[in-house]
Amino acid sequence: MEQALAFIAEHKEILYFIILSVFVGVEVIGKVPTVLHTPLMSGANAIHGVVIVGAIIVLLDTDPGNVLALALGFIAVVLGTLNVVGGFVVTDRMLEMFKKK
Amino acid sequence: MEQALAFIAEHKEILYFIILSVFVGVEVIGKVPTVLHTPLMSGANAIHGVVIVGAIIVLLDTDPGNVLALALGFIAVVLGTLNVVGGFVVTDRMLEMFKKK
Amino acid sequence: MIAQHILEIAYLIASVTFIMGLKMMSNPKTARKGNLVAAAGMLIAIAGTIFLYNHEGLTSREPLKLGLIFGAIALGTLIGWRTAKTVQMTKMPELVSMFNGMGGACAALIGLMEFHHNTGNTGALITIVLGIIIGSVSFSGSVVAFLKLNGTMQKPVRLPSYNIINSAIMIGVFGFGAYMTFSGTESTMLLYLLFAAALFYGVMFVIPIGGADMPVVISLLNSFTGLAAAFGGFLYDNKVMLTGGILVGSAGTLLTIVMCKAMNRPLSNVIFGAFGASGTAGSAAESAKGSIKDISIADAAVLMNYSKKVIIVPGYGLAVAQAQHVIHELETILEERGVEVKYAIHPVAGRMPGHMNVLLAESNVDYSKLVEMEEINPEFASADVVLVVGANDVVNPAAKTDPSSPIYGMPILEVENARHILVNKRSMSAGYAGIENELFYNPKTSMLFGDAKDVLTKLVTEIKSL
Amino acid sequence: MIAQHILEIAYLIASVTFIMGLKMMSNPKTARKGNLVAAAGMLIAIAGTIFLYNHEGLTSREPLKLGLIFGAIALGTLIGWRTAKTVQMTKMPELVSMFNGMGGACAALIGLMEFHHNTGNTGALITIVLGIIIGSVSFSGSVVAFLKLNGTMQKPVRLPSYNIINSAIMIGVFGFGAYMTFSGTESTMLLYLLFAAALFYGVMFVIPIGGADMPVVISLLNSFTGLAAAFGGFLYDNKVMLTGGILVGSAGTLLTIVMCKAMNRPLSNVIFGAFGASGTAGSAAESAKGSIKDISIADAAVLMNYSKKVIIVPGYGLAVAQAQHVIHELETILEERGVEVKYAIHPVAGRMPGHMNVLLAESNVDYSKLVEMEEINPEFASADVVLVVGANDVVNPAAKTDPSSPIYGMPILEVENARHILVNKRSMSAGYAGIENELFYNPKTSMLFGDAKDVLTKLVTEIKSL
Ligand SMILES: NC(=O)c1ccc[n+]([C@@H]2O[C@H](COP(=O)([O-])OP(=O)(O)OC[C@H]3O[C@@H](n4cnc5c(N)ncnc54)[C@H](OP(=O)(O)O)[C@@H]3O)[C@@H](O)[C@H]2O)c1
Ligand SMILES: NC(=O)c1ccc[n+]([C@@H]2O[C@H](COP(=O)([O-])OP(=O)(O)OC[C@H]3O[C@@H](n4cnc5c(N)ncnc54)[C@H](OP(=O)(O)O)[C@@H]3O)[C@@H](O)[C@H]2O)c1
Repeated sequence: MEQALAFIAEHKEILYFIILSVFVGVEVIGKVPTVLHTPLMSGANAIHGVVIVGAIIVLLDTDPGNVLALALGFIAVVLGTLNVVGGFVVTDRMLEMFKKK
Repeated sequence: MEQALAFIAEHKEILYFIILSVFVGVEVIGKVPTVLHTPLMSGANAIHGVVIVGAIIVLLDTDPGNVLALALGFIAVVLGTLNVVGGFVVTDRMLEMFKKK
Repeated sequence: MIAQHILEIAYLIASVTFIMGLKMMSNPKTARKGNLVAAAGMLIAIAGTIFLYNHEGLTSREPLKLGLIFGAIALGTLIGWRTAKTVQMTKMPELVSMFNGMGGACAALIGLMEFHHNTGNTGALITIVLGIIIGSVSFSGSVVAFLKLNGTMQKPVRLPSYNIINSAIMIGVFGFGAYMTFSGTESTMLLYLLFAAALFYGVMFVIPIGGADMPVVISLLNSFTGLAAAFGGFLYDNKVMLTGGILVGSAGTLLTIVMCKAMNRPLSNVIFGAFGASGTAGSAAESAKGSIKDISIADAAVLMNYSKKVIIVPGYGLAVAQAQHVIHELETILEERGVEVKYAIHPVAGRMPGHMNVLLAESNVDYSKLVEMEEINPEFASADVVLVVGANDVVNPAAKTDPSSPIYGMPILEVENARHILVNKRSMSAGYAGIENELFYNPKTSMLFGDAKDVLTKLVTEIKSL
Repeated sequence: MIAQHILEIAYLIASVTFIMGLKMMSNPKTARKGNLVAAAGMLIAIAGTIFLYNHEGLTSREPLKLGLIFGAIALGTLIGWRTAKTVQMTKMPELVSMFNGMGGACAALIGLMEFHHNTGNTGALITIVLGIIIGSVSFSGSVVAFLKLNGTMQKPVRLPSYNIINSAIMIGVFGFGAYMTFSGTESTMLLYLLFAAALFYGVMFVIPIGGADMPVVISLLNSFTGLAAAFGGFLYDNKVMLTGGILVGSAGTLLTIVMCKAMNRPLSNVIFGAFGASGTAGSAAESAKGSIKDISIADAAVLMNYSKKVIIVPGYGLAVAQAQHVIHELETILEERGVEVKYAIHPVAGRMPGHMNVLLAESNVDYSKLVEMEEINPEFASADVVLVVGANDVVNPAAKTDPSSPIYGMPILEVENARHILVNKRSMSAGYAGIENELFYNPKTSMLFGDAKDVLTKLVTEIKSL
């Protein structure tokens, strides 16, 4: 119990960060009209492609002689890029069609 | 310039905290219907009464022999309490009247 | 250590209740609970601080100090509770203003006391000095706003080119603050001088603004106090003061802007001199279009009694005259006679957003009878009588027809579509915007001059006798 | 050091763009710009990481590595861009599903590679193992969802009491993960076994769910991937991964719930077996009430040609048949003949929220002709003809009249108020909810059987010849 309390208190910064981010995420979405649900899902999908940053870090930090690690890192970056680029482009394509004529 | 960058980077935790809090504050309010503006203003007013926590801290940390400080601290706590109690009670009174009959 | 940890968690919980509370307050169904949730969080934060806060080597809990704290809280609770419970609903703006001022003063006092403990620590001094300045401005500004709403201070006081003077004072105060922060001075005299200068600026800031603009000013000062609380949070690295302060700071700023928008004027207009107090108020001298028609109480009573549908448009005058109970009586008696009665609620009728809802709810008017502008506007065409009580700008057709009018573009209640229009006010004077209202010259309009409460009381008596 | 600082600021800016982007995407006017804002932030975060990231002693930028990174990005951009630009609008759900799976796989791979660098560091291992599990589930689940939407995997595969089996697998996977975290094992074999187990669970999770429920599943997996990205953020104490991940995690969860609500069924229903795939789909065997009336293309053409007002109700069948361009042609020709044409858009028509808007916007239908349910419902009474194309559940009156119906309570388009109702579908089979629709037996209703594209094309030809 005491340990749990200490853990929470010591990580309070990150807890506030998480809680506030969750609130922001929920509040920001809460106002979306139904029409925009599909583009929004797609846009959010593109944003979690930020995981590519992790893939780049792994690759930068890897031992340059470790071929397996380099290969895996390469694949990870390709996958991340697909998520990011595909996500943003397709969202843009959808939203382009919404503009008033 | 370099110093400014360093300052920002070193205080990033608090910056994220502030930015996220501002977003939460704005988003949360953004959805309020006009009918509730008065109670909301009053409720928000009560919440900033949290400044009373600072007044209590000042009083707890003050030299017990310093009469002027004790007196000022006393006044500060009274003022803070007025803000908190008055604010919440009057908000409740207003909202009570909104309940469906 | 464990006490510290529990306190941190208490602050975390309190912060979440503040967010949840504000969120719940934004929905009519959960609003009341939301207020209680935030209040519970506040209680946790306060109790936690009193019993668990500890700054090694500084904090002590002598009976004297604890006695002072509990005494202060008891005193504040007593006064705050009583005032809040007994004040009239029409005095809401005054009350919020007063409580806001208390918070600002509290923040300023904290800064005054902490200044000497932090000599040399520039980071801390920045937050302290800003806390003093903003807290003081919020305090003295709120007091002036209170006096203006109260009627004690009637006319806006305006020095020539007061905008320039005020800007100069503001720069002076902040320059003074910068000196206090960076010079390393320990002079108590200078500190109190800064306090006084900030108080003075607060007065100068609010004094040129017209009384009718006070709600906007209060909302702005409300967010100032939030900011001052947040600076306290920085000083003590106290998370709950930070969340509470920043939340109110940002929410309050948005609310201020929303209020201005609803009245169709920019915030800068309110602060830097605007029609609210400019000369035009008296000069409703635009050539009157047509003539005014009076109606007697007796005729008005007959007209309403034999109508199918009456829509009541309440406005600021109703609030001033405290006529909310009489109007409810009128509504009840008409309904007994088989007349359908509804209230048309304009979002900025009165002097605070939602003012009319609060007021009418107080007098037990059925919530479902209060209809928002967008919904009621199509209904006017089917109303036999519209009774306008102490409203003026919110039914002024110039908002739709006259692009040169200061209220042009503001959505209004389209009462001119009804068959008969009855208008109750005391004279032909203008309302908040200080402009002529063509509606009164409309052939369908009949005027019922007099104080709202008087006229309505007579109307009720008359209808009862029919 | 300075590079580090700039990188932190770049991350801060990117985080803000993510928030702003999501916010702007929630408003039709700013949505497109919002997407670009978030994309710009992403670019900043990626470029910053490539050039500025530095973990003392580990990071190195050999030409080989940089080559790999830029090569990977170029490859990913090429494929992603092409796919996104060329895919048909009706295939949106598949596409989002695929891209989502890629992100999940990326997160899982990061975990696989970081595992051995963090032996003994429990805190890091927790985030790594959770990242692997959640990322893998999201990946394999998305692939299954993709195959189902694609039509490759038609029927839901359901083992007996699959809910219990799945729960057991889930507990097993997490237990395994806990072992990997706390045992201190360094076995690569076990690590890949965990990866495989998580992938397997992802398949088992999605496979029993009906194809029609896939959009909800994708939205859920979308928020899973967000969570996996956030765990990566914890691992590297990387703020932009944290904000991006948590934002999508929370927003995605809410969006999932909102989607379920719009269809009037709880999320648990979707995941733990629901009508979407239960036997009822075939057993639309409830006693038919009355008889079905056919109408010829020629008669339908005449009827529509001489109407004053036609309302078109598009549904899932229109999307499947890719008939969005033909329907626009029909609309144009009718308008040329002086008929007023509008589209009635039900929020959950089709298979994704907003599906119909996207689809019809693609075929250049004027935005102002797309009318939301709440607004169009009162208009049906004044319509001469309602043409229902490939819609079923969204016009099923059982939602209002039959409390035992699974769609009871869902708001519907009240087409039965129109004078004539034309329904185009291929057969009498049920729609998504798998239930009978009384509307088809309504005396006002005439059926136009056939594939939507075929029927509409013929209709257009017929009207042209009139
Ligand atoms: N709600 C808000 O948030 C807010 C805040 C600030 C400003 N405002 C502004 O306030 C205005 C509100 O419009 P409104 O139509 O409600 O009020 P108004 O335009 O200010 O008009 C009120 C009218 O009530 C009459 N009146 C005053 N005392 C009365 C009494 N005792 N009995 C009967 N009549 C009385 C006055 O005429 P006599 O003197 O002839 O009796 C006056 O013309 C708008 O311009 C709005 O922009 C609103
Ligand atoms: N929008 C969303 O977010 C979402 C997500 C998941 C589920 N749903 C659910 O999906 C349903 C949507 O309702 P809906 O009315 O749009 O569709 P629906 O109820 O699923 O009915 C679609 C109808 O289209 C017909 N059809 C299929 N292919 C066709 C073709 N090529 N040409 C002509 N007709 C064709 C089918 O009948 P035949 O086979 O006889 O032709 C079917 O009855 C709701 O129940 C909703 O809850 C919506």
